Amino acid sequence: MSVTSIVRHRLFWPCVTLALLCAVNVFFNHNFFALEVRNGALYGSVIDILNRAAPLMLVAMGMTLVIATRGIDVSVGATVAIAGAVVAVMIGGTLVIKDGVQSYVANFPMPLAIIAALAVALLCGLWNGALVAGAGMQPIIATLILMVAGRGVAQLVTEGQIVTIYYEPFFFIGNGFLFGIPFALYIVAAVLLILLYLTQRTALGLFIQAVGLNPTAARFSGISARALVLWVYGFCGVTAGIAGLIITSNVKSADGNNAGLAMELDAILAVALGGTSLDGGRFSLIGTLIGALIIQTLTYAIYSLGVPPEINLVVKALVVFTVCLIQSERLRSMLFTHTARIGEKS
Amino acid sequence: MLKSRRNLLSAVVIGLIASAVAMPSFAAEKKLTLGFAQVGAESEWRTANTTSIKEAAKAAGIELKFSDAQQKQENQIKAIRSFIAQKVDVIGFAPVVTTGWDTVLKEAKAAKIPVILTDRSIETKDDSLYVTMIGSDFTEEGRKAGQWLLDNYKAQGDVNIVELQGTVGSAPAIERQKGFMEVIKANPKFKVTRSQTGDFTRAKGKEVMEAFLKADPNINVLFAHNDDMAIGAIQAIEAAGKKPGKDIIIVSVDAVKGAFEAMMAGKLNVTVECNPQLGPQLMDIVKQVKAGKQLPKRINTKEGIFPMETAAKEFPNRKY
Amino acid sequence: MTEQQAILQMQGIHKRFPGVVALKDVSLRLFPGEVHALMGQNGAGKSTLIKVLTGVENADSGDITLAGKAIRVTSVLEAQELGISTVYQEVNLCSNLSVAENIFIGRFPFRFGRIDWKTMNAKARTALAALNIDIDVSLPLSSYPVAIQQMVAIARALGTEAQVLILDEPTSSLDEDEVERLFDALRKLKAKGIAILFVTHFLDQTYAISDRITVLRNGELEGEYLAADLPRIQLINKMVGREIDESSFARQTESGEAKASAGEPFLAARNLGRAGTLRPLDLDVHAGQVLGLGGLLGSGRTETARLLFGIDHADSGSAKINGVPVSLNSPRKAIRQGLAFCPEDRKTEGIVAELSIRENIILALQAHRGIFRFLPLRKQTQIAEEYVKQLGIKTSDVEKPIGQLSGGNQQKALLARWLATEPKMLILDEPTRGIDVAAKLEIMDLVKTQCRKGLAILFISSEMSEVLRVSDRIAVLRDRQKIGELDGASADEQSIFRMIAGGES
Amino acid sequence: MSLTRHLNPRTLPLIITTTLFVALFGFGAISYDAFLSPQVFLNLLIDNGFLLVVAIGMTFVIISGGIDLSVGSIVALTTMVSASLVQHHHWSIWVILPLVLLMGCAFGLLHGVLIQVFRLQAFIVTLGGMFLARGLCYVISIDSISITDPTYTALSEYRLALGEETFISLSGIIALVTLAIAIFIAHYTKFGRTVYAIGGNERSALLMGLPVARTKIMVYVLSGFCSALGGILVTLYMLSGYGLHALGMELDAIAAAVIGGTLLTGGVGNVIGTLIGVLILGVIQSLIAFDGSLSSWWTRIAIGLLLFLFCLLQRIIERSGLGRKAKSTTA
Repeated sequence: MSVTSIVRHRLFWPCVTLALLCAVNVFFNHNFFALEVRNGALYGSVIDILNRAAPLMLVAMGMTLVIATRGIDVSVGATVAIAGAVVAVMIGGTLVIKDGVQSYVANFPMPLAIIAALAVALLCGLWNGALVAGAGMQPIIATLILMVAGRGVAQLVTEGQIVTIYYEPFFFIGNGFLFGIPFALYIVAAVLLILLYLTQRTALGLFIQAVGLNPTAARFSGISARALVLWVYGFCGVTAGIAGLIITSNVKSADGNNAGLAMELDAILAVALGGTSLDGGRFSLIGTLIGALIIQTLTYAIYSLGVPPEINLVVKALVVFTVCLIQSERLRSMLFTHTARIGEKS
Repeated sequence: MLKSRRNLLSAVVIGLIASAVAMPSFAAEKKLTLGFAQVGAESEWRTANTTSIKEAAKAAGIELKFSDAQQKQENQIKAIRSFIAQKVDVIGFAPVVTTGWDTVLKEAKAAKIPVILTDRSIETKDDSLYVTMIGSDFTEEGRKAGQWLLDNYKAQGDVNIVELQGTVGSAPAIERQKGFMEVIKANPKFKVTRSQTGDFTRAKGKEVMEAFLKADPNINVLFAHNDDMAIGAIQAIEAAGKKPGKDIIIVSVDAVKGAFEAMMAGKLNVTVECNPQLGPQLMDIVKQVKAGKQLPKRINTKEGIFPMETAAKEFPNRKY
Repeated sequence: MTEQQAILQMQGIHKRFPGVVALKDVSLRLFPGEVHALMGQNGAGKSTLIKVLTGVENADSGDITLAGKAIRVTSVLEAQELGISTVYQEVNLCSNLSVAENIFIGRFPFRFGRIDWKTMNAKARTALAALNIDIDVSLPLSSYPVAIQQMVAIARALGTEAQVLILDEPTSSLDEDEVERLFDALRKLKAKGIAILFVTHFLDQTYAISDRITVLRNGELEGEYLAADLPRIQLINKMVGREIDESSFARQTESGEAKASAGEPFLAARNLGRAGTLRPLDLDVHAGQVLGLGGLLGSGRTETARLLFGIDHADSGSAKINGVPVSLNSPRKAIRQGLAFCPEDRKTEGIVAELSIRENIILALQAHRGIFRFLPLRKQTQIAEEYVKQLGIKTSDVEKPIGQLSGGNQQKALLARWLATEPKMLILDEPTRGIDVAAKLEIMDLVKTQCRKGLAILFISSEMSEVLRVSDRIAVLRDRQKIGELDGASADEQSIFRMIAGGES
Repeated sequence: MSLTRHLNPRTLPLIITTTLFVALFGFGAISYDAFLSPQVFLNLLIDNGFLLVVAIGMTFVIISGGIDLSVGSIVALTTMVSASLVQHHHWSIWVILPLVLLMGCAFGLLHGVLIQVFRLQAFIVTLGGMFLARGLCYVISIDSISITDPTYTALSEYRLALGEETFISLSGIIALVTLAIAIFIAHYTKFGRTVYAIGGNERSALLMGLPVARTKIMVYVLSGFCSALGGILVTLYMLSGYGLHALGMELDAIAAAVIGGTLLTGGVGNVIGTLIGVLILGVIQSLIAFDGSLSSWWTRIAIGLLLFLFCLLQRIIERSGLGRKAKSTTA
């Protein structure tokens, strides 16, 4: 591969951004890349970032597909909360103390609870899809409805409480390690592989792009655009549901009000940072993952650098602007022609 | 086909209106009406607070007009304005922030509706805008937490404290920090080395604590602005292979059930109570106000502090 | 003849795009009060030349002089201020604005510091009246068919104080009547001394209105001629760069044999109609035959196609395919029945511009197979390349975005998309719009070839000569209803127009 | 027989929306005592004046085919800067007002330039602006700042009596004046029509010789200005500056515009529709406040459901209405 073709690659600039952020982290914390094994699990900053980014990566992957169909889903945060609430309430909020011994009891079998939570998340997604594809509402307003009401539903399920889960096996999803690597990352990998398979080894990718770029032409070619859009939203709901499970498992409790708060913005940001246009069409799942990692690495840097909390957002804003400018082809071509001109003169 | 569609539509509209007409009006006999504008349902503490008020109103035979502001001041102002329009007897509200209430409260005053504050006070030059304020004192909670630490932390050398703040800009975050700092200043050995917001949530508390632990191996004390963040942080500390409550002393505020469970497991050292059970007291005051009694400007609720040792005994008494 | 001063002169224009030389040393001159036709095949450089002239693109080198003064046009606005206004092939207006606004935006009449809508609407009505159009100018442009929109665009261009008027294939969506109205208007402008540059693929129109012809080929100037001195066949040869026989324009009469095979129709529609769109009509399309739909714009041709393909739902009548009743209520169902449809508006309903040629070609086939019976990449490339070769699509690489192809090649790729599904019936709505003469011939030949292979074909075109050329039978429409059917072999333009003008229903 | 046939398809959605608003208000009037009073209606304006102003700016942005997520944060920053300057630095209100308006414009200019000149996505740029403005609030102060300045207080408490027990506040009046100006800009100026043209078809607008780049940047400046003006109204409304003011207002503003018939794809919509959109959001809140029996989560669900019912009805009526219209015009 020649240098120019690497530079031209759509993932080049997102990767550069991520590398820069890591460099910043290393500069302030020399142990940034240090990994050690503790309790049979890898331990270190990088693992933290990957682990913490897992829910965002999942949601952002679902969001990528939605955006590719020219849509947007601002309800993912609410779906995260609903899925978390359902699984928490079903698995169990009771701590039984018998003869001074604490024991944990699940109200419903865990697999059932997980399936139920994912089913509810799927329903949330399909609801959005039905409003967009069926009723023809504008995606942002259609999903805004669930964004507003969804958190209410989550709180209704938990009755406004933070439901704590006392059931050891469930904690594995968000806290467990398999072969030294957080289990959540296996989930991300599995979803990614499934998606890569679906978008590259089946016609799904082609159809999504066709629908996103030219819905009429897609319909006239015999693609059932409506069904496709419906299921893409449904899928986005499921990824948000899985993210909800991970978050819930990770903190061992479900918080209807706060779980997944503002996650929709981060997810959309991740998609955009990964090089996917918000106007639909061509998309990159890997890019989205890199985008999610950029966001999480930045957050981590803010925490560990001792940035005062009141300027968190300013730092984040400056990074967003910088990243966008780095990725702006227009700016690069302007700089390039400028330097070229200087070169000509000298 | 079109026609039938239009008919369907008009049927829906008529149905909506008809159901509205059919709804019974609750304006029967003259009951005392309290319009209460709640902050939201942002935490366990808050929901316990709401439940307490609702139950107390029912028990006291007061009709409650409840409004949820979803953590937005403008929503609370709107709600108060609608209470004025509805001509309720008393308005109560838990201010989202301390500032910016004068205008709407003057409207309430003009409409001769007394106002009671709960939970926190407001900044105003005109004290006559509200009758009284009942509730907790966040600064005091911070002081209590700090005092406990000074009294009970017996190690040698510098004490490195990390702080998990509440939502940036929120009153409990600002005031708990203020109170805590006030007290800690007394001993130069106690230093807050890192401070970051955990947005009052478990997830953020855990995430921030993880980063702290990686960046700084010498953390002696964690001060969390609420129990939820403390519980999240405990998980992070455990994951890092340290013992919460022993290697790192944990001080937090609120005293919710989860904190008691953590204390019983020996993972949390102390929690300062912030009592949400204001309902019965509020209803009493509403009745007194309506009866025209003079009341002090500030009525504090009784709040305790619960160290680890008392947890098991206290746990069964906790309602929230 | 050069005593007169040229109002506009372009000299030695070079323009390079990455990898392609679009214009090489091209010159052009325009005289006041003449209609000058710019001819050439697709890709000859006509569009680029016009873009350079109107400030959309900047030339790499070359000079432009207007009224004796050297000018440098860097933006459309500048061009307009200099008095060069343009009507583009695709309607480049804003369909969400009202008709009047589209004519006057950028130069609104103001009164008391605000836009004077009343005056504007009145002026717009006058401007359109000059083109013999009488419509409600306060409605959004999107309320009107493409033809009207094109006339609005022309009205807009005429309105500016233009010295030079450029018309880039303005007639491709107009019917004969409207073309005549346009020409009337052009003649008036000519008389006023305005120089008109007219780009078109229609030979008849070129000769009907032009005084002078400039021919481009492969980005180079082929020559400038007086229209009167250049016979048609020579013009074509100069454009194409090779000899084309006059006879290829003659109708291929294949009467008899095709019709003899006609027994049971492939598709039989009875009483098919939709309230407000199309009055119920009967239609039979036979395998191995081309059924042409004749009629003016707005006569219901596209509406018929949309009903058959299930895009709009019929509310009366029924359809049978091979004698079996079918309900065609979605494109998917229609495709499953072996139907295929190339829509009129290639850009917004046909191609997916950003996707590659390969992806565009296999799109319908893949949609037919469903998500999971995925064609492997190798198979896709094979299919695409096969059709690229078979249909003569000019491209170096099937992975190029289809939007980069010329109109004719896009149309062929669309045909390929449908042929790949091995359809039994092909509905072609204006397949020759906006493409050059040679490509038109190729498309029509392809239609005939496919027909011989046994496909049933429904052919729609605004150009009667094309309909006549390919059709075995012609159904004539007027005012959204079918008024009769003619035999393709015996019909001629006269007989069709007589039928349309006839008035009996 | 059918009224809609004679209507301009552009005004039809507006009429539908208005009718549905009246139905909602009627629903409240029947269900709750004291709902049907002029003051309840005026309260909609008093309590949502700032939202109206912000949503007007948003409407222009959306019509041009863009989006501006920063509006809520700019509102908060405006309150913060105003409060800080007047309380801590004792500046005169007459200096502060133009200053914060200028600041809003500067934010808009920044967004516009990044979007137009560097071809960045509006969503992301304004998301960055949202973080920046909100972050700057905390840099000024994390605590809220109460305003005790007599001029601010007087303006805040000014009430124009419109009858017995019926009044409107200054911010309500300013909002209505802004609305009038916005209608003028949208329909009677070249800038306004260019915004519509760009939203309809940016390429065409360019080919028609319209100043596309300038107008697009100006649209964001206008939105920044409206946000700052909205911020001033919020300052007057709450008499304080606070970093957490107007949290999520961008979504309310977008919702108001969209409910009012503005299409997010650009080119379609109008400012009066936005007024109705704001009133609908307001009346939904009023209905819930008057009901006063919903718990926190039911409040949210109820808002969602009302929004859903409203949008659904709107879509159904539009489809049947516009469907008929389309049939009669496609040739």
